[in-house]
Amino acid sequence: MDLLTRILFTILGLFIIVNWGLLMTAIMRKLTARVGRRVGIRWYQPWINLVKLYSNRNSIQHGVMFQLGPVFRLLGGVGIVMFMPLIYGSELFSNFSFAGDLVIILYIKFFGMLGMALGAGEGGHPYSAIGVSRGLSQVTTVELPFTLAIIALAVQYNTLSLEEIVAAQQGGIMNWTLFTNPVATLAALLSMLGIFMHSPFNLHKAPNEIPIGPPTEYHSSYLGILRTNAAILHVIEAILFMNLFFGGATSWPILIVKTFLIYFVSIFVGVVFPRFRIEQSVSWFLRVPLALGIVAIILIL
Amino acid sequence: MVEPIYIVASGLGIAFLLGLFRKTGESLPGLIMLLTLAFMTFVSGQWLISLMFEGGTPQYTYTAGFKPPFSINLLMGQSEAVITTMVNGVGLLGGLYLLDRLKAQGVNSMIVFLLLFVGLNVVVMTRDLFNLFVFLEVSSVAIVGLVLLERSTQSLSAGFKYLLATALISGILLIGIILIYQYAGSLYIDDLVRANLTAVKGGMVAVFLILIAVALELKPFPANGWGLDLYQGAHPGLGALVSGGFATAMVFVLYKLLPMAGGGWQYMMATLGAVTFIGSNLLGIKQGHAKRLLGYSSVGQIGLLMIVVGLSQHLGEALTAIACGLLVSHFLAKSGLFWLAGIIQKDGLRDWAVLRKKPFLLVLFGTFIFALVGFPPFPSFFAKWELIMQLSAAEGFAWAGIVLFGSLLEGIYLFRWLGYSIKLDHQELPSFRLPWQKILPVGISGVALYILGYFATPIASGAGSLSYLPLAFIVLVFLLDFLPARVKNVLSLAGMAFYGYMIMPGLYENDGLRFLFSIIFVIGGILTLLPGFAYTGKRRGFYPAALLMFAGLGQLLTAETLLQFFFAWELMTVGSYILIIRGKRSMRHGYTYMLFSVGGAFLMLAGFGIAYATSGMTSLEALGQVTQWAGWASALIAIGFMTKTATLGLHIWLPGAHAEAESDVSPMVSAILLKAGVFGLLLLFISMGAESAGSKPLFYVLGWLGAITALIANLTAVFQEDAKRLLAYSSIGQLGYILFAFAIMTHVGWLAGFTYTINHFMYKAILFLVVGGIVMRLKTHNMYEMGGLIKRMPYSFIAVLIGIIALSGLPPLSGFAGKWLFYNAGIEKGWYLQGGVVFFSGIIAFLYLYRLIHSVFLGQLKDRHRTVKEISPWFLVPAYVLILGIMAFSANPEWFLKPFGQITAPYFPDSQLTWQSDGTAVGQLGYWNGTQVMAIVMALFVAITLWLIMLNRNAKKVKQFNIVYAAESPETPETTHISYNLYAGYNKALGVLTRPGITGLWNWISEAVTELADQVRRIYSGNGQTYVLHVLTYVVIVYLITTGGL
Amino acid sequence: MEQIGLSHIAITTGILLILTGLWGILTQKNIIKMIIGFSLFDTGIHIVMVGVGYVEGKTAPILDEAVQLKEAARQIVDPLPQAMVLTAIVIGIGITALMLAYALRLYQKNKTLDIQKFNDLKW
Amino acid sequence: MLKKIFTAAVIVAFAIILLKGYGFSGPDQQLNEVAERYAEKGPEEVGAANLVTAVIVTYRGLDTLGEVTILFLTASIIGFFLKTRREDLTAPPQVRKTSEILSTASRIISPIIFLFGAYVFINGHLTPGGGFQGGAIVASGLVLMLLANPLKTVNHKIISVVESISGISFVLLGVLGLVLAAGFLDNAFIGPGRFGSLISAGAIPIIYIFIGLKVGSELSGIVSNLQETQKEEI
Repeated sequence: MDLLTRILFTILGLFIIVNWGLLMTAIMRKLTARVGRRVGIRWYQPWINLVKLYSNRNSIQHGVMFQLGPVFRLLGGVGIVMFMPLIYGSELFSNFSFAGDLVIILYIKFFGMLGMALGAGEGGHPYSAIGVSRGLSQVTTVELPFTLAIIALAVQYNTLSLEEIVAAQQGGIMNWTLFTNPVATLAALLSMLGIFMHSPFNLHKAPNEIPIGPPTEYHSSYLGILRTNAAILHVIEAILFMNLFFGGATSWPILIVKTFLIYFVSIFVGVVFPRFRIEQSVSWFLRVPLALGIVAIILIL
Repeated sequence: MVEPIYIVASGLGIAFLLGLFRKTGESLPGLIMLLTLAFMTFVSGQWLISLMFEGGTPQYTYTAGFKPPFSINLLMGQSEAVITTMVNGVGLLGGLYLLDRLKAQGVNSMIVFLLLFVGLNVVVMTRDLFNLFVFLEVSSVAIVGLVLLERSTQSLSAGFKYLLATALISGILLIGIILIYQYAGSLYIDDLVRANLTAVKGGMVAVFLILIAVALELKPFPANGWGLDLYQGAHPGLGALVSGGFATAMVFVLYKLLPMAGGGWQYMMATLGAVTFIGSNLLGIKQGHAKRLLGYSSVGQIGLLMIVVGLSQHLGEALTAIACGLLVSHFLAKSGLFWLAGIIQKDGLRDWAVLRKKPFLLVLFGTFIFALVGFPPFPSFFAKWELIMQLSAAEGFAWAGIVLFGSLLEGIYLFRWLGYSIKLDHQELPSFRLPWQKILPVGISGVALYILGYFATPIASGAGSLSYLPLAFIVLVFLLDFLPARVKNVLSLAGMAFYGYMIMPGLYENDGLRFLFSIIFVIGGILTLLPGFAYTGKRRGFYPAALLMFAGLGQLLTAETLLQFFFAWELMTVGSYILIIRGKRSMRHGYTYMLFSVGGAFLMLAGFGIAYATSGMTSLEALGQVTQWAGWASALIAIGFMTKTATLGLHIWLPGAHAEAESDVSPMVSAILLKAGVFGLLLLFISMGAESAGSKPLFYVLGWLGAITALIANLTAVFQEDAKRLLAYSSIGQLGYILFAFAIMTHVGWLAGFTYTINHFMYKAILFLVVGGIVMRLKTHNMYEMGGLIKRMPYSFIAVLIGIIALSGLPPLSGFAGKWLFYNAGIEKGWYLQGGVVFFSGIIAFLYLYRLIHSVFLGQLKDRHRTVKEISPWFLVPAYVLILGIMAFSANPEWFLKPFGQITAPYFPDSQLTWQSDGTAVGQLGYWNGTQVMAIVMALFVAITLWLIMLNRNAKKVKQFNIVYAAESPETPETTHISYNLYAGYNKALGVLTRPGITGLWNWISEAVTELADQVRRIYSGNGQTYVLHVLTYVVIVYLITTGGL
Repeated sequence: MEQIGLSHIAITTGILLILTGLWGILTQKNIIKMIIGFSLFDTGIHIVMVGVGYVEGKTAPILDEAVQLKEAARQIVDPLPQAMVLTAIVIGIGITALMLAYALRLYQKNKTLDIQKFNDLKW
Repeated sequence: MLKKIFTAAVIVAFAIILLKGYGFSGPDQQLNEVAERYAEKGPEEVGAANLVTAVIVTYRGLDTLGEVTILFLTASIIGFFLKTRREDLTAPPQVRKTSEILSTASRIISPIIFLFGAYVFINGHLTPGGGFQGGAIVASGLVLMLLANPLKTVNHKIISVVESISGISFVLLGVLGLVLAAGFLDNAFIGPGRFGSLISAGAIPIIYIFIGLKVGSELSGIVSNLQETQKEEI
C-alpha cells in the first residue's frame, strides 16, 4: 500500500473519530444533565461550538510557546491515532501502527499533555499553572496501575504489539482480556477513570474554583484545537482500552458500540461520586487500583 | 664513604663544642648546628644511596673493635639508612624552622636540639639493648627539654606529664633489660632473637616488659594522654620533631625488637596498633584544636605502622616497601602540618581558613591531607594498596577491614579540616608573616611527597606502566596558574584534545565499551570546558582540578590493572572534590562527597583485595577470576561504585555537591563524572557474568535498588525549589534507571542502559549548562525567583525544552529509545514489579521537568529580570552541540543502538535486538522504528502548525499582564507566577516518601560517632598522675590478655 | 628454694622499693612527693640490677691482690650489671634533676605543687 | 578511695608480673658467657684492673658517652630553662645565715673533697670508683660550699668551658680510637702500660679524667643553677 493511500485512510479514520467523539461528548453531557434534572445541551452543540471557535477572528497570543501548546496537544491526540490499529484485520485502518508498538502509544500520549502544560504556562495565568500541577500530579499515579496492567498483558500475550494483542482475543467473548485476565482489566479500568479525567478526578479544571484550569487563556481557534483534540482523545483512549481488554473491533459499528460503553463507565462513575481533592485522588489511585495492578503482576510471576 | 659512627661523633662533639659558645651570641652556633645536622643527613643519605641503589653492603661499627655481644655495635643497613636519613632530614628542616626560637632561647637549646638527633640516630642504629635504652633516654630528655621552647603553663605541664610517663616507661624498659640479661646473658639483639626467650618462663615476662615499653613509647591509645598533651602544649616545631623524628625512630625500634618474641606476640602488637589506629582516629573526630588533632592523627598513623610491623610475617617481601611508604608519607605530611600550624599560629581548626590568603600554603595543606589519607600520587597510596593486597592474600580480611575503617575515620576529620580551610565562612582573615626559613621546610616536605610518590609507584603490585604524563601536564597548568583563565582554558582544551587523540583511536580499535565512555569523558570534557570562557579573572585552582578529574577519568579507561584503575579512580576523586568544593556554599557538600568517596573507595579496595587474593592476578581480569568469597568481593566493589553513582542510601552527598558547584562544574560532575561509577559497575558486571550462581541475588538486589533509587530521587526532585538541586536529584534518579537497566543483565537491558547512559550525558549536560548559565545571570538558584524568561532567553528555552522532552522519554526524541528498550528488557527478564516502579518514576519525572521549565521560562517575568540578557554563548554552544547529538540519536537510533549492540554482543549473545531492513528494531515483544516515528511526528507537527498559523494569522501579541483575571488586572509577577510549592497536593499525598530518612540515618550515625568520641576522650583527664596510672594499667591489662592470666 | 641467698634479699628489697615508689607516684598529689616516688622506683630497679649480677659467694670484679688473674672468671661477680647500674644511676640523676627543675617552674607559675591542678590540657 | 583500691590492684598485679619475671630460680653459680669473657680476656685486651671500668669505658664505651650526654643534656636544659628570668630579679635575696661551724668546716673540707674526687677518677681503672663517682664527689664539694655560703655565685663560664673541653676531648679520644686503633672508643692507641699501675689500661685514665671533670662540672652546673633559681624566689 502506498503512502498516499495510507495517509488518506488515516485522515478518514481521524475524521470518523473526531465526529464520533463530538457526538459521544454531547450524548454524555446530555446524560449527565438528565441525571442532575437539567435539560442539557442539544446533541449538535459541540459542532456549533467548534465552528464558532474556529471562525473567531478576534484572537490574541502570549508568545511562541503559547501558540505551540495547542499544536503539541493535538499532536499528542492525533499521534495516538497514528499508531493505533483501529479496526482489527483491516490493513486500511491500521494507520501507521507498523512504526511502533504499545509503548509508543503510552508515551506519545504525554506529548500532548506536556504541550498543553507548556502552552498554558506561557499564558501566564495562575489558574493554568494550578490546573497543570494538579493534572500532572494525578496523571502520575493514574499511570502506575495502568502500566502494571499493561505489563501483565504483555506477559500474558508475550507481545507489546497491539495488533497481536487484539488478535489473541479473537474467537469469542471468552477470549477477551476482560475474562482471561480480570484483575488486570479491573486495575486498568479503574485507572481509566483517571485517564479520562472526568469527575470525580477532574480537579485540574475544577469549574467552580479555577474555571477550566490549564486552558484558561485559550480562546478562539486555539480552544477549537483543544476541543477537537478532546473529542479525539475520548474516542482513541476508549479504543485503546477496547483493543487491550475488550477484544478490539472488527468493524466500525462494533468500535462505536464498544467505545461508547467504555466511555460510559467513566461518565457513570463521575455522576455518582463527588470530586476528589488532589491528594485524595493521588492516594486513591495508589491504593485500590495499584493493589489490583500488583495482584495482576503477582498472578503472572 | 663516611663511617656511620661519625654521625654520632660529629653530633656529640659539636654539641659539646657549642658549650663554648654560650656567651658569644647565637648566630654562629645556630649555623654550626645546622651544618652539623646537614652533615649528619649527608652521611646517612650517602649510606641510603649506597645501600639502596648501588648495592653496598651493610656496615657494622663495633665499639673499641670488639665483636658483640662483648661490645656495643651499630648497624647501618638499608632500613637504618632510610630511617636515619628521615630522622636527620627532619632534624635539618626542623632546625631551620625552629632557628629563630632556638636563637631566642640561647645556645643551650641548640645543644639540646642537636643531642635529640644524636640520640635518635643511635637508637636507630644500635644493636645493643641497653645502649638503646641509654640513647632513648637521651632523646626523651631532649624532647622534654625542647618543650620549654614554649614558656606557657600549658607547655610546662605538658612537658612534666611527658616526663612522668616516660620515666615510668623507661623504668619498665630497664627492668625488662635486666631480666633479659639474667636469662640470655647477652644484650646483643641478634643473640636475643636467636635465644627464643619466650620459651623460658621468666624470659617471656622480660620480653613482654621490653616490648610493652617500646609500644608505650609509641603512645598507644588509650595510654597516651601524656603524648597528646605534649603535642598540644608544645611548640608545633617540636610536634613535628616528635611525630616525624621520634615516632619514626621508635617504630623502627619496634620492628627491630619484635623478632625477639614469637608469632603470637606479633599479633598482640598488631592488635595494640589496631586499637590505637581506630581509637585515636575516632577521638580525632571530636577534636577542635589543631595541634592536638595532629597529635591524634600522629598516634593513629603510628598505630597503623604498629599493625604493619606486627603483621610483618604476612607481608613478605613487601613489608619494607609498605612500611617505608606509610612511614615516609606520614613523616613528611605530619611534619609539614605541624610546621604549618606554627606558621599560621591558629589553634582552632576553623581558624585555618586564613590559609586561603596564601594559596600555595593551601595547596601544601591539601597535599599533606591527601597524603595522610592515602591518595595518589603519594607514597602512602601505593603502600596502603599493597598493604591491603598482601593482607588479603594472607586472608587477613579483618585486618584489612581495620586498616580501611581507621583510615576512613581519619579521613572524616582531615577532610573536614581541609574543607574549613578552603571554604569556611570567616569574617576576618588576619594576614600572617611568612619567614622564608619557615616556609622552606614545609615546601620541601610537600614537594618531596610528590617526588617520592613517583618513585614509590613500583611498591604496589600491578603498577605496571602507570602513566604520569597527564599528571605532568597538570603540574604544568598548575605552575601557570597565574595566567588569566582564558589562556588556561585554551591550554586545557588543547590538553584534553591531545589526550583524546592519544587514547581514543586505540580504544576505538579495540574496545567499544571503553570507546563509548571515552566519548563521554573526553568529548564531554571538552564541551564542558568551553563554558570556562565565560569566566573572567584567573579562576585559581580550577584548571588543575578539572584536568585532574578528566585525567583520572581517562586513565580509568586505559587502566589495565586493578591498581591503575584504583589510581585513576582516586585521581578523579581528588579532582572532582576540589572542583565541587569551589562552589560558594560547598564546604559541607564537598566534605560529604569526599567522605562517601573515601568510604566507597575503601570498600572497593577491600573488594580488589579479595579479587587479588583469590585470583593471584593484578590485572583487571582478576575481577572475573574470584574463586572464593566472590559474592563478598562483588558486593563490596559494587557498593564502592555505587557511592559514585549515588544509589539510594549513598546518595546524600550528591544534591548539595552538584547544586552548589559552579555553573560549569555542575555539568562536569553530573553529566560526566557520574558515568565513572557506571563504567566501574559495568566492568564488575562483565567480570561477574550473568549466569554465575553467586551473582544472581546481587543483580536482583541491585535491580530493586536502582528502581527504588529512581522512584525516591525523582519524587524528591519534584519538591525542590532550587533548580540545580532539582537537576541533581534528577541525576540520582537517572542513575537509578541505569543501574536497573544494567542489572537486568540481558542484551536488551544493556542496550537500554547504554542508551540511558549516553542520553543522560547529553540532556543532563544541556540542562545543567543552561541552568548554570541562567544562575550566572540571575545570581539565584531558586526557581520561584525566576519566571517568564522565555522572553529574555529564547535559545536557552529551546535547549531546555529539547532537553526535557528527551529526558522524559517522549517520542520522537532519543529518550524514548530508552523507555522502549526498558519495557522490552524488563518484561523479558520478568522484573515486572521493579519495572513498574521504574516506569512510575519515569512519569513522576514529568512533574519536575514541567516545574523546571515552567517556573524558569514560562509564567510571568519578574520586574528585575526585564533587562536580563540571554545566557553566555559559551554555555549555549556546547548545549547546542549536544542537542545535535540528541537529534541524531532520535532521527536514526540505529546509528547508536547498533554499536551498543556490538559492544554488548560478546557478553550477551542471546536474544539480541534484530533490525529490519527499514530500520525497525524488533525485540522479543515489540517493535519500533525511530526514524519513521520521527518522520510521522515531524510531519504532523508541521501540518498542525501550518494549520494553526493559518487560523491565527491575525493573533495579536498582548502585554504581560493581559490575562483573564476575574476583571482585575494583576500587577506584580510575584503574586501571579505560580511556582513556589507547585505540587502542594502531591506533597501532601506522597511527600512522606521523600522525608530525608536516609539523611537522617547518616546524621544519626555521624552524631553517634561524634558523641562516642566525646565520651571516650574524657579518659584524658589532664591529670598527669592519671596518665601514669593509665600507662601502668595498660601494661597490666596487655599482660593479662597476652598470657591469659597472672 | 634451698636457702635465702643474698641476691634474693636484694631483689626482694628492690622489688619492694619499686612498688613503694609506684605507690608514691600514683597516689601522692604533691609533685615533690611524686618525684621522691620516682627516686625510690629508680633505686629499686638499680638494686634489682645489682642483685641480678650477683653470683653467690664471689667478689668484686677488680683484679687486685684478692683475685687471681687466671682464676678471675671463677672468683668475681658479673661486671656488666655493675657497669649498667652506674649508667642507670646517672640517667636517673639527670631525670630527677629535670623533674625538680620542672617542679620549680611549675610552682613559680601556679604557686601550687598539686598535680591535679595542672590539667588545662585535656581531651 | 575507689581509685586507690584500683591503683593498689594494678600495683599488685605489676608486682606479680615482676616476680614471675625474676622467677627466683636461685642465683647463678657461674658467670655467663659474656661476663666470663670479660673476666678472662679483659685484663689483656683492655688492661684495666677494674673490670667494671673496662666495661664502662671500653667495651660499652658508647653507653658511657650516652650517659655523659644525658648529664650534659640535663645541665643544658636546666641552664636555659632556669636562667632566663634572671633579669626579673629585683629585690636582693634574704637568706638565713649559715652556722659558723658549717662555713668554717667547708673552707677546710672542700679542697680535700675536691682532691679526693680527683683521686677517685684518676684511679678509676684500678680501684672502685671512676669518672662518675669522682665527678659526683667534686660536685658534692661544691654543694658544701654553696650550703655554707648561699649567696656565692659560681663562675658558670669556667664550668661550661671545662664541661665542653672535656666533652670534646672524650669524643676526640673516641675518634682517635677509631683512627689509630680497632674502633671507636678503643683505648689501645696508647700503650697498655704495666697492668695494675697508674699508667696502664691505655687511654682509660685519660678518658676517665675527662669524664670526671665533665661530670663534676655538669653536676655543679645543675646544682648551682637550681640554687640560683631558688634565690630569685626568696
